[in-house]
Amino acid sequence: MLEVNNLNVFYDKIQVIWELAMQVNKKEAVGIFGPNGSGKSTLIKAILGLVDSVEGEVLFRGQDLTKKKTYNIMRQGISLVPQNRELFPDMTVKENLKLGSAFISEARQSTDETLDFIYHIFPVLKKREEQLAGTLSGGQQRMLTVGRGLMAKPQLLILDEPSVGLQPSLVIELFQKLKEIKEKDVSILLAEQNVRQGLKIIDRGYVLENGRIVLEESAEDLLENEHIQKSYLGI
Amino acid sequence: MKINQKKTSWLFAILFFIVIIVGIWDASALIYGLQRGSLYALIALPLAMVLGIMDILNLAHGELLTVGLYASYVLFINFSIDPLISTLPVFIFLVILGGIIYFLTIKKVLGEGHLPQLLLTFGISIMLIELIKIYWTTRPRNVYRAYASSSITIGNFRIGSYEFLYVFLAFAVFLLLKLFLKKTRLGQAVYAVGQNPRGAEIVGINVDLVYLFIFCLSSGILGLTAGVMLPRVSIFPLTGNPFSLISFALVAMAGMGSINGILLAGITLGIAEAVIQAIPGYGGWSDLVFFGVLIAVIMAKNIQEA
Amino acid sequence: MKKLSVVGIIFLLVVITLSLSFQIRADEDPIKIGAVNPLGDITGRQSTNAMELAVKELNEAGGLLGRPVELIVIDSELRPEKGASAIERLATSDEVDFFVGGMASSVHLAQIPTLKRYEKITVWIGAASHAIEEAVGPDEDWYFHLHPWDYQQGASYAYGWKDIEEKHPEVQIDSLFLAYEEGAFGTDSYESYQEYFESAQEGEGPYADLMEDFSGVSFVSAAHGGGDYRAMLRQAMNYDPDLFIWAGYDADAVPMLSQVREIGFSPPIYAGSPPGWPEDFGDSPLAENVVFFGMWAKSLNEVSPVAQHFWDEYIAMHDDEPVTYFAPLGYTNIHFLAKGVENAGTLEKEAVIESLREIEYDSPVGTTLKISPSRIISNQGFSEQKIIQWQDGVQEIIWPFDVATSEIIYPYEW
Amino acid sequence: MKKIIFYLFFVIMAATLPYYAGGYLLHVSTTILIFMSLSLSWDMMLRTGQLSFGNAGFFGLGAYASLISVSNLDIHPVLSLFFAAVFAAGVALVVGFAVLRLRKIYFAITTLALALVFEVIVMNLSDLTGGSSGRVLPQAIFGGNSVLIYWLILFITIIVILISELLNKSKTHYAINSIRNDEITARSSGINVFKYLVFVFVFTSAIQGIIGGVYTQQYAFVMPESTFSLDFLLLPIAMALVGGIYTTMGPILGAIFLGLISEYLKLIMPYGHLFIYGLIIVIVILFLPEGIYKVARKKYRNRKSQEVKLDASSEGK
Repeated sequence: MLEVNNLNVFYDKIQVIWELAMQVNKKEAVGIFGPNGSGKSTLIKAILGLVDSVEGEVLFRGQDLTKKKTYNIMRQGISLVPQNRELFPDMTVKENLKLGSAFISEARQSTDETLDFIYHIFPVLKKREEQLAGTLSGGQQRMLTVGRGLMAKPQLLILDEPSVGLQPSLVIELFQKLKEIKEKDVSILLAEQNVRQGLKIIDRGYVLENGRIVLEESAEDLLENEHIQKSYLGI
Repeated sequence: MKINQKKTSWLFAILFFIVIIVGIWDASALIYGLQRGSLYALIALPLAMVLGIMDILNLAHGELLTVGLYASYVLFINFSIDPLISTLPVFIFLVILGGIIYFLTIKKVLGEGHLPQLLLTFGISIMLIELIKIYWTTRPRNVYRAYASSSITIGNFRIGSYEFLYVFLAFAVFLLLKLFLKKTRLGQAVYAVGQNPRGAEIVGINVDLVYLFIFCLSSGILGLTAGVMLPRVSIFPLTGNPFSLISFALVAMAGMGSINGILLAGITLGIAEAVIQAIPGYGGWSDLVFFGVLIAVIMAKNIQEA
Repeated sequence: MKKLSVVGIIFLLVVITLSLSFQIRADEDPIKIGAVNPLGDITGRQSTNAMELAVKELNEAGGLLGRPVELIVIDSELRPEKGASAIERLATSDEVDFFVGGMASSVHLAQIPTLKRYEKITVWIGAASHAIEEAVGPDEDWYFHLHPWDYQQGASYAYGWKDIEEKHPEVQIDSLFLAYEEGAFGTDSYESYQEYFESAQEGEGPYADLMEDFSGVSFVSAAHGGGDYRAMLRQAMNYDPDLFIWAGYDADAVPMLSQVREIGFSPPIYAGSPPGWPEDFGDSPLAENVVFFGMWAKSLNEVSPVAQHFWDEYIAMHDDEPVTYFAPLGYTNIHFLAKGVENAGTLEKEAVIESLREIEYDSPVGTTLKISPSRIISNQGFSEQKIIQWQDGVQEIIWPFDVATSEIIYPYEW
Repeated sequence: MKKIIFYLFFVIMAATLPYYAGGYLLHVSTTILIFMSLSLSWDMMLRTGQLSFGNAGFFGLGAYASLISVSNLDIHPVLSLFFAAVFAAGVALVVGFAVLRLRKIYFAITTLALALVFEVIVMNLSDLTGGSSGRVLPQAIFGGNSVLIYWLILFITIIVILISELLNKSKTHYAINSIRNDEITARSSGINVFKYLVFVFVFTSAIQGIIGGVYTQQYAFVMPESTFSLDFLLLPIAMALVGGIYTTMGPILGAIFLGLISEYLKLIMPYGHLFIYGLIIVIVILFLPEGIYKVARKKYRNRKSQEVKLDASSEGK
């Protein structure tokens, strides 16, 4: 469904991603692991058209995304759960959620159903429906971000470090929810530092280091991989 | 952009207090203040939108109003179109002009911080003023309409009625704008962009388009206002210039991006000004009161722990 | 280090080219008159046009002392330091023989120190503030000022009203209300009226017997972002004066009249003293019977051949009607100066000053220009204003009677 | 060492200007220096991250303080400049304690409103200030001698330039930069933010006061409408931005560039030259958004590094 070929990304003439190729198949959950600064966020930004100097090919359902503007990419069936939340602090939880589908024509018709579904997964959001988003706790804001991403009824949900800044118990809760979501046949692209949790929900994973993919294996194989065990799982 | 601003409530309290006192002392000052203040608010609103949503500091704001006034004047002189009717074509004209200015200049300084915007729009304002001077000279022009000096008499009390149009238009524009922001999808997009442009892009909003729309709409509102003002004012190249300052004052007083606050701040300052002007011998201090109130409100609202 | 030297060389080049380019080629032939006017403003623009007309006439008549006359005009931009720069330039680069110009008092004040340094013969048509006179001082015989000072204007109206009262017994002026804009222009007027009032109470000065009661209220001029006069007008209406005067700008004229009707104020005489009138003011019904103080009106053409000549020639040359009295004043400025040089027969300073003091120049503003001392300076030109009334869309002179084109319509009604 | 010689060369060039430039260029230079100092003083405040619109106000206060001290107290005009500085600084200190707690646009608008309040007060204290018709001095400073006036203003400007350099080089500059970049971090790393802000606000206001005093002494008059003119606010800002902010060279180059261009334009087109002036400002912002100085510096450095590369490659052969 998503296919990245030959991707090179530059920041001010400095290359940060080199000859990268990867793909996400339908109904598949793919993880991208790597240390801080390895290029995970940049890769996601490149896919979504949030950086300017991109060379190569990003195909989503056969369409090249590199020439498209971000908002337009979002309307193709991709949703992003950004690392720093990017909520609308002076709007209520419900307004935030509704904005998730308001500008995606396929999702707009079924706003109410999707909303019910999200309230079902995250009951806390239902409880705080009328509260301003800016007043939620960090964990609740993260749930809201995921919820907003789902409102678009995406075929591909991209999550950028969803565990950052959450306390461990909330991280576990969040990944359980993601598992539920995955069962709804949504493809997932997950960039994570928390490999242990990430491996629980993905089918296949890439390891990104210094802007290059150094490893591609299925989740089970990754768990067995020596390099992964040493560098990421601390075994 | 905040619609649900709660902090304005004490501004309400001040206003209410002033209204009671002044109403007892001199009712006409109250009405003049209301009329004048509504006009201030009407002119400040577009500035607040551009600043609150696009984070653009537009020093050429007053000059766009001036252009609107001249456009309306030209329609009256050449085609005998009544200024009140010309509000519509002038609205459209200014929407287009706003779009042109946006594409040629503003678009390039989005997100560059206030300083380059300040200087850029200062340059634009010089250019507009000089263009008008070259074509129409500095000589003032007026459009005479008998209805502009109409009045109503209630008992012994005679009060000008034309400027109630300012009050009406101010409230109408404010209400429509709020409805638009709350009820329409584009309005929600505007609202979202005002709070978080990045987040807006992520939910599939075309942020560039929203910016263009806001800049055009703001210019358009100035055009609308221009048509209503024209029968009451003189126009000359610097007509609109002082309104930039007044608008900035109101925006700062209301708190960035607060729509309710603008209307309240405008009316509060309008009444404060009218009251001083009505005290024999102290009219010269009305500016002091205007800026005094402004400074006091800003200080009270924004004092930081330092 | 290299970077700095590059900057240095560029700077040096700029300085050298500029100092060269700012030095005008030594062409001593013409008599040069240097003018500083605000070219962006209608007053400055039209007075410059009129000056050009006068210079053209001089040259067509064979020039001055057998030499052609050249007018060099520099924009003051209505900024004091720019006005002073312009004088410096005219003095050093253009090496003009005379300075002329006009308008804003603030700009002219800034020019005085420079003018004093060069002490060239200077004939000025604008800047009515008495502060100018104080800045110039009593000893500068090269300084000629043609526009009446602010205090002279006020006195002049008093004589006018007294004459009118005498001629038209129905006109009775006892109380006077002044509405003045809060800037320098209006406040100065108020202060001088206040002084007249104080002396009138002691039975002295021009306003004795005319001003038994006086009041004044300020307003913010539309030129400065104001334009709501109703609070002021209501105070005027309560005061109920025989003569209502507003001292503001042309931008105030129509909005104020419109608000006068709105609140229902109708003084027997509604007078103003703006420096000009808005475009097409005469066509507006609001203009009817409004009185104003000024130096010149188109109707002077009926009584003064010079005025008619100026009018025709101005239109012929510039394809535009003169609308501000600074146009005929600019014309007067050049011709007055030229006549002085011609009579002196030389450019020698003392001789020209002497001859300028002797001239009686029949000017297009309808009055004969003759130099006389004012409070401080010795070379003051006009001291009299005219009382003019809008009648059927035309500015008719109603006083002084020798150039009057019509009788006063009294009382003002709408 | 080379650098000092170079600067010395400039100072000598500037100081000897009266000997090789005519009266006109001298006057234009004097005006440029006045605006240069204002521009630098505004930029110094900006370096703390605070956008001040109070320039014209303190300029005006200094102008009035200087004129009143000369005509009422009969002190020497040059001495009156100190009076102007102290007065402006004193007012800045008092109002600074209140307004410096504001940030961003609130600070900007409030300082602007203060400047207008000063003007209204001055207009209404007519016994002392001459009200709206202003006051005049019997003669300009140094009897109107333009060369001495130029040297005085040059001297002041050089001091202002030195202060600006000092501010960019001394330890204070780290504190000020950190306040601008991230106030919260600055505060948590133990910097007394408020103290620094008051300090910079007061001395930049003092500079504006002195310049106001010099201007008044040069032209021998004050008048609220022109003394408090917003030109003394907007033009210095334009100069700093066109030249490049946060530097000393920026405002210097900006003042020279805009000052000369506006005179030059006026000479080649008497009508409508201000339109071109506005256009130039717009073009500079759109195409050289960092200002002339920074762009020039970058270009120069690029060229230099290319030269180095060329050298290296030729060596390789």
